[in-house]
Amino acid sequence: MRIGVFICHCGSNIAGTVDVKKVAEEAKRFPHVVYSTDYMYTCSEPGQLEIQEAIKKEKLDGVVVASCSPRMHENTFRRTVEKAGLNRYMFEMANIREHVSWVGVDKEANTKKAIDLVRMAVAKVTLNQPLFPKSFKVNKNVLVIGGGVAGMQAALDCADGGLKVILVEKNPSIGGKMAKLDKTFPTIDCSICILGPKMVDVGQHENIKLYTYSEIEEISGYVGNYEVKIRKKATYVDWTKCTGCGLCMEKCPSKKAFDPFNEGIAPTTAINIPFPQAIPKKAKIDPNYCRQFIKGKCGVCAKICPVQAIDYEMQDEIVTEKVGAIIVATGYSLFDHTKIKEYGAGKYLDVITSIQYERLLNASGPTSGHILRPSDNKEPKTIVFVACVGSRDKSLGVPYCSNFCCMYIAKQAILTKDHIPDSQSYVFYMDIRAPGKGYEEFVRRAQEEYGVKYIRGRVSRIFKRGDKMVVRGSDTLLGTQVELEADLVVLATGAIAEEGARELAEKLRISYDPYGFYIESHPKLRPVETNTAGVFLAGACQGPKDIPASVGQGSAAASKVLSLFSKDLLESDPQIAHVNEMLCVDCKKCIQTCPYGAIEEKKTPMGKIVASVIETVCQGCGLCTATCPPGAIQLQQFTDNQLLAEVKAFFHA
Amino acid sequence: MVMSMSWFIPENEFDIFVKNLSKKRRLFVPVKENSIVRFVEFKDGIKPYFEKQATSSAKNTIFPQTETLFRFEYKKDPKDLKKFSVEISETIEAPETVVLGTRPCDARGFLVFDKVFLNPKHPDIYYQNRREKSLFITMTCTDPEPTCFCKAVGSSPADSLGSDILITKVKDGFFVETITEKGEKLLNELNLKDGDAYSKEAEKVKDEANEKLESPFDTKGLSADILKLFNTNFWEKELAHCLSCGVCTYLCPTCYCFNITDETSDSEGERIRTWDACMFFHFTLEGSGHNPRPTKAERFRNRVGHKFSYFPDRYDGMIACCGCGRCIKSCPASVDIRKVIIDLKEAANESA
Amino acid sequence: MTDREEKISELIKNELNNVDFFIAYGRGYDPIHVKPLFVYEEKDLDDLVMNIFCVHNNASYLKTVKDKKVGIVVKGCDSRAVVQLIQEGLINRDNLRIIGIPCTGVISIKKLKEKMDISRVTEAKVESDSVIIKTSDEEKRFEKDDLLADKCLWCQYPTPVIYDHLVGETIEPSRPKELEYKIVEEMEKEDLNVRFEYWNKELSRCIRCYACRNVCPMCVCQDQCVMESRNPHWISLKSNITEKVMIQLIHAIHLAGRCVSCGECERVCPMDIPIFKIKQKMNQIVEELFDYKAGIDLEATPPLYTFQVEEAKIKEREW
Amino acid sequence: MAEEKKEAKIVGFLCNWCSYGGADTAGVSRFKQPTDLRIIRVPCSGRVDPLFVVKALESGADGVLVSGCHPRDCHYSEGNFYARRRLEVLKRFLPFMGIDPNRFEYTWVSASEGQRWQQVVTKFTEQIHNLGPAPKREEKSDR
Repeated sequence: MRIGVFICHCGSNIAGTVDVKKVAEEAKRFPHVVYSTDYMYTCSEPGQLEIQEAIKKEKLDGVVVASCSPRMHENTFRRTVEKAGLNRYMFEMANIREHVSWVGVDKEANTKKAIDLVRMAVAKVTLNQPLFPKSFKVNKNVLVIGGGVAGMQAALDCADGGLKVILVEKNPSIGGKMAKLDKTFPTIDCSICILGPKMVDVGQHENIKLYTYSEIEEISGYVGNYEVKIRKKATYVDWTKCTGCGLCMEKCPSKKAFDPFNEGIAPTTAINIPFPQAIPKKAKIDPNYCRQFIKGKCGVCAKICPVQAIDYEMQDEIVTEKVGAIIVATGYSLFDHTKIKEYGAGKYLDVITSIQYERLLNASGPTSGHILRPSDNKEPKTIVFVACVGSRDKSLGVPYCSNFCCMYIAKQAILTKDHIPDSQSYVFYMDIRAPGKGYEEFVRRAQEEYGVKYIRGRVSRIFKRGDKMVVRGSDTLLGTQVELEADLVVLATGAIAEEGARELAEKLRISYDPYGFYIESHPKLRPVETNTAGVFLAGACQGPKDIPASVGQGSAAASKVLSLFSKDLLESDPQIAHVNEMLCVDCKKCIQTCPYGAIEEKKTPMGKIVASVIETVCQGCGLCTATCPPGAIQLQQFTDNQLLAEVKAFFHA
Repeated sequence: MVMSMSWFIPENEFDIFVKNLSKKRRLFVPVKENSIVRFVEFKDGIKPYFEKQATSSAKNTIFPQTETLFRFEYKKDPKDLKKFSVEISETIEAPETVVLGTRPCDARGFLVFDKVFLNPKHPDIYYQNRREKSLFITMTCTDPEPTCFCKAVGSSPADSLGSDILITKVKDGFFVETITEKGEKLLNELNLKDGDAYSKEAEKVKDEANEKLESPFDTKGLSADILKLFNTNFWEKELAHCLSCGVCTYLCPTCYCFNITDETSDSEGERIRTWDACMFFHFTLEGSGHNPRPTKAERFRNRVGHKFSYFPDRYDGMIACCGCGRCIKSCPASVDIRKVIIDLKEAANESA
Repeated sequence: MTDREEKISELIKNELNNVDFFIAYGRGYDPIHVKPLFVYEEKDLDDLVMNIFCVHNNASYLKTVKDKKVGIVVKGCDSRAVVQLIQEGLINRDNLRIIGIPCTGVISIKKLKEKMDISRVTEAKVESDSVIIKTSDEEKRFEKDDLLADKCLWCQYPTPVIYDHLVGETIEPSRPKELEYKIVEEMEKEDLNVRFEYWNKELSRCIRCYACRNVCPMCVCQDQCVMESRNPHWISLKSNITEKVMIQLIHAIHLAGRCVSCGECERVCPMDIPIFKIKQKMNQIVEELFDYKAGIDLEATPPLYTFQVEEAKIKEREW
Repeated sequence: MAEEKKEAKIVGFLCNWCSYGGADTAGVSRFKQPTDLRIIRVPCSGRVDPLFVVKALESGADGVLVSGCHPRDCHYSEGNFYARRRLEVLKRFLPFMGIDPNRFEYTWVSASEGQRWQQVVTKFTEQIHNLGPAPKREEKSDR
């Protein structure tokens, strides 16, 4: 072979602690190396040109660049060599920056290490094979999981772009958290008024197929060709008949059902339509409260329904859909404040969460928009907001900031003053985080125009005294203890991962962080991609975010899908397992262990049964290669021989 | 060949004899390790074991299981990295060697090797060098085992062919006779007692040993019989229990097949020669992936055919088997080559 | 022929129509050497024997005759290999006819060889707990237990775990299970460097004949084994100590969780290298970590081809 | 290090997604480490056939380190679960052959755990230095 070696100075990043000239000089002695040089910034345009020129001039058929991490620039250089006519896989990198110059102190030892790493990379590239991606047809349907604002935005953008969208929402209606909000910050827009039309658009869009009250059962396949099994949970109401007239709700005798939409601050009926703007506007029965289910008799709704939509025998149904890409927009959940003993562990009626407060503020909420405290339905005059309940608290396992609480507290304090002009709001906070457009001004307004009193400090205890709630905390600015008597306490509970997020991640084969939020491909540069091709993220499932950020990510994910689907054929990564049929003994171990079910048995023309890799399903993990006893199945680019060559090259020195 | 001269070593002086042998040369002796006996280089503290035939043959003494044929190194022209030369250094290792305690069958095995490796047209210099510097001191088999069949292949328990010195155990010690000039030269160095007085007794011992053994089969017409059965299913059925391992070939004193491979590391490497066995799939595996001997039936057919047909047909009727019976005794599946030959002749007869 | 041999013979005769051939035991070149007997037709049964010298694991042949209908005579220990092969999908149960032989132990020829010259045995017989070996010039009597293969001394499966016909009565296990890893534990009393040198010494005798591998019922790669392969090129063909060690490590690692402790690898070693110890150590580890023994349960999965999200016995390495 | 110490031969097999990234993170954060280790990048710890560890040790490695994603965080969802079993078995097996089990470690380092990677490298390197060079197998002269 004719291998070229390029040692990068990375300015002084590498050259400062590695003798790059010496490395380049040593590399000249390695077998197959016909060209070796060093360069100030190999990744720069002139640097890349130098590689390309050398490929042409020296007729190189393999290239090694010793510079930064391949996780940083492998793709950059692969494109570089490809442009010069070399197969992009005839390239290897030696990481002499992150793994050498930045971590080693002794220049001599660093240089020795760099030489070894280059020798190993040269030994490996000698065994590289040109690989060629295969192309396959793409199913241009997209699955959006989650019908909150992020998922809706993604669905609409995809649908408007001409894609067929399957939107799956686990609740009976789309809308998500935003549908529950009264107003949005910092413009004090009516939340449902701006969301409602979007919901209608989703419900009516000819390209969107809606599965609400449904969950993902199983996902198989790969980018361009996923098969999704969806569990349609039994609603006990035939939605093809239900008109959403609401008659059943009026007559339902079981009126103490838990109302998730109103966060439990008021009950609803066992058969119900979750809220007036629900899409689809269909009724469903909660069998936990329905007398027909509990006592075996009632049947009022069935009798009264004008279209005979009630079906007490209904069962869950599994439907299968085929899609080419998946947008995950499963949102978030809220921290359960009842875990905090100091705040009453949920036993005080007048200590509520901020989302419950949203429902109290809302005109279509249970109090018709009058702020009445739950214990005695009186209008509270002193309201205390406690920030960071289940945020930025290591002891509770939530060390991160929930992003949007500071803002909604300001909003709720402002709205409180609007609703009850003679009220006084207090906010206990740690820091004010208001980095968005118009946000800081908004918080200022709350303080300056609406007289909200901000106290910097944590609340140590909340307890009842008479009909008041006593909030005891510290004021760290004044350095004193504070005790306030409040009529109502609103806890700004933080955002946590949605329940079931981890299980869904397993089905999607995407990764999640220790808190259950999904991990994007790159925190800066690939924020909506995941490491599973064809799966994208939108909204708070990736981490707490506010509405504009969620909407932005929904659109971003949609644009990723649209660009993915702009081609009719997709290319598969050729760095996958390959079976040497002569060596395969049909022991089935690879089939058994492959995490993707990417290996099947096939019969060769000679009649031999051998393993065979489904190229588009294989993700290139190499588990099969480590499993295969005769070494018949080899992961391309990471074959046994290549890794052995690296080992050998190191020990030769 | 020289006129036979004879010496005598009293029983209690044999240890000194062994030690003296090792003084100027590399000496191999059979040594018992666990339940097996094999030839290893003699060092102080090693106790030779002569009582029974060694488990493995002595072929490793001049035909090591692995030998480096040469080393090579790619040298680049520092001015033009595309120009390089290959530097080769020969590695013939041939120290003066004595092998003590071979049996007539072991010594005779080397005659088969000689045919191949000392072919005058293109001798194998590695083998040739070692062979010339080696000397075999064989012991008469006074107690041949039931698995021995050297007589059937034209030898006998006291056969001196292939040996340089023959030692025969007599009542009070060892009767030593030179077979070759090399042997005589060595013995002259060692100051041994004259052995004439024991020659009669030794002859008697040899005769008795010869009589102890029968010949289980006749090799007449065997070569033709093998060819006759070449394309029949005789082999598959007869050798169904063969495990296709290399025990028989690697213990065999006459199996000389080898493989040559290169092992490189960085710019350096060596070309090595290693034992190979016709019982292995890889033995005749072709580069294309095709294998003319895909199953053990064809491979075993080759083993028998080579020993009793192709080799004798090519080399003046010399059978490439010395009848030592090691392949029978150590076979994990109790394959018995005598029975194979008897069955083969019967099958050939039937098919006639 | 003994009664038992008659019975086996009869069963095979009846089954011959259902299979391509039967693998039983036959007379070898002397009374203590038995050979695996391939029965194609009735007359092949003339050589049939079933005695204490039937050491071979006939299941060793199954991997090479995957596409055939085969009958097989197995002892308890051998039957575990059959189970393991079926469990891994390497052979098809439907293609198999199994005659199970309850067994109280087989003789280790190596142990016998340590006690006497076995080159000219003329007769061998068992009388209750004794084994009598006659040669042309002597007759020796041994305690049977002194001659039994190691695996027999801790045998927990005297009766085959899978069979179509059982010849003889079921035998309850009576040997102490505690002995199972005795050979391993004895080794572990030594220091690391003593063990290191021990294996250097023992394995230096290896002649790379691959008998241990070829006889291993679970070594299904056979001709394609990485021990000989150049692609992938794990080891060279050299007969140096590192390659010899690698060979045994390859065998042990590929067998982890699959080895059925038949001990054939050590039995067939022409250089008498105690390699069964290596396998038993691996088996001990697998049993400790995964509560698993190969070749017992048709429905199980070898532990190294599966996993538990939370491993009960593997501590997360947290440093 | 004040005193001049001979480097040990240590090879590490790191999964691309977590540990290799963790080592990158350590680099980006300039977490100083001993220089003995040479890293071989593999896609997943599940790719690491225990034979690589054995081969490295037999080739003259004084220490071998395998590092992958934390269990349950595997990029390929299951690879490290298999690796965990195989490598644990190997670790328990090596001493039987006379190989010091402390010459081989396997661990889990995520892409964000730069500091942890620094600790792992430092501790393992120290451990290997304390063990000294690995014993060499002596060729017996009786081929």
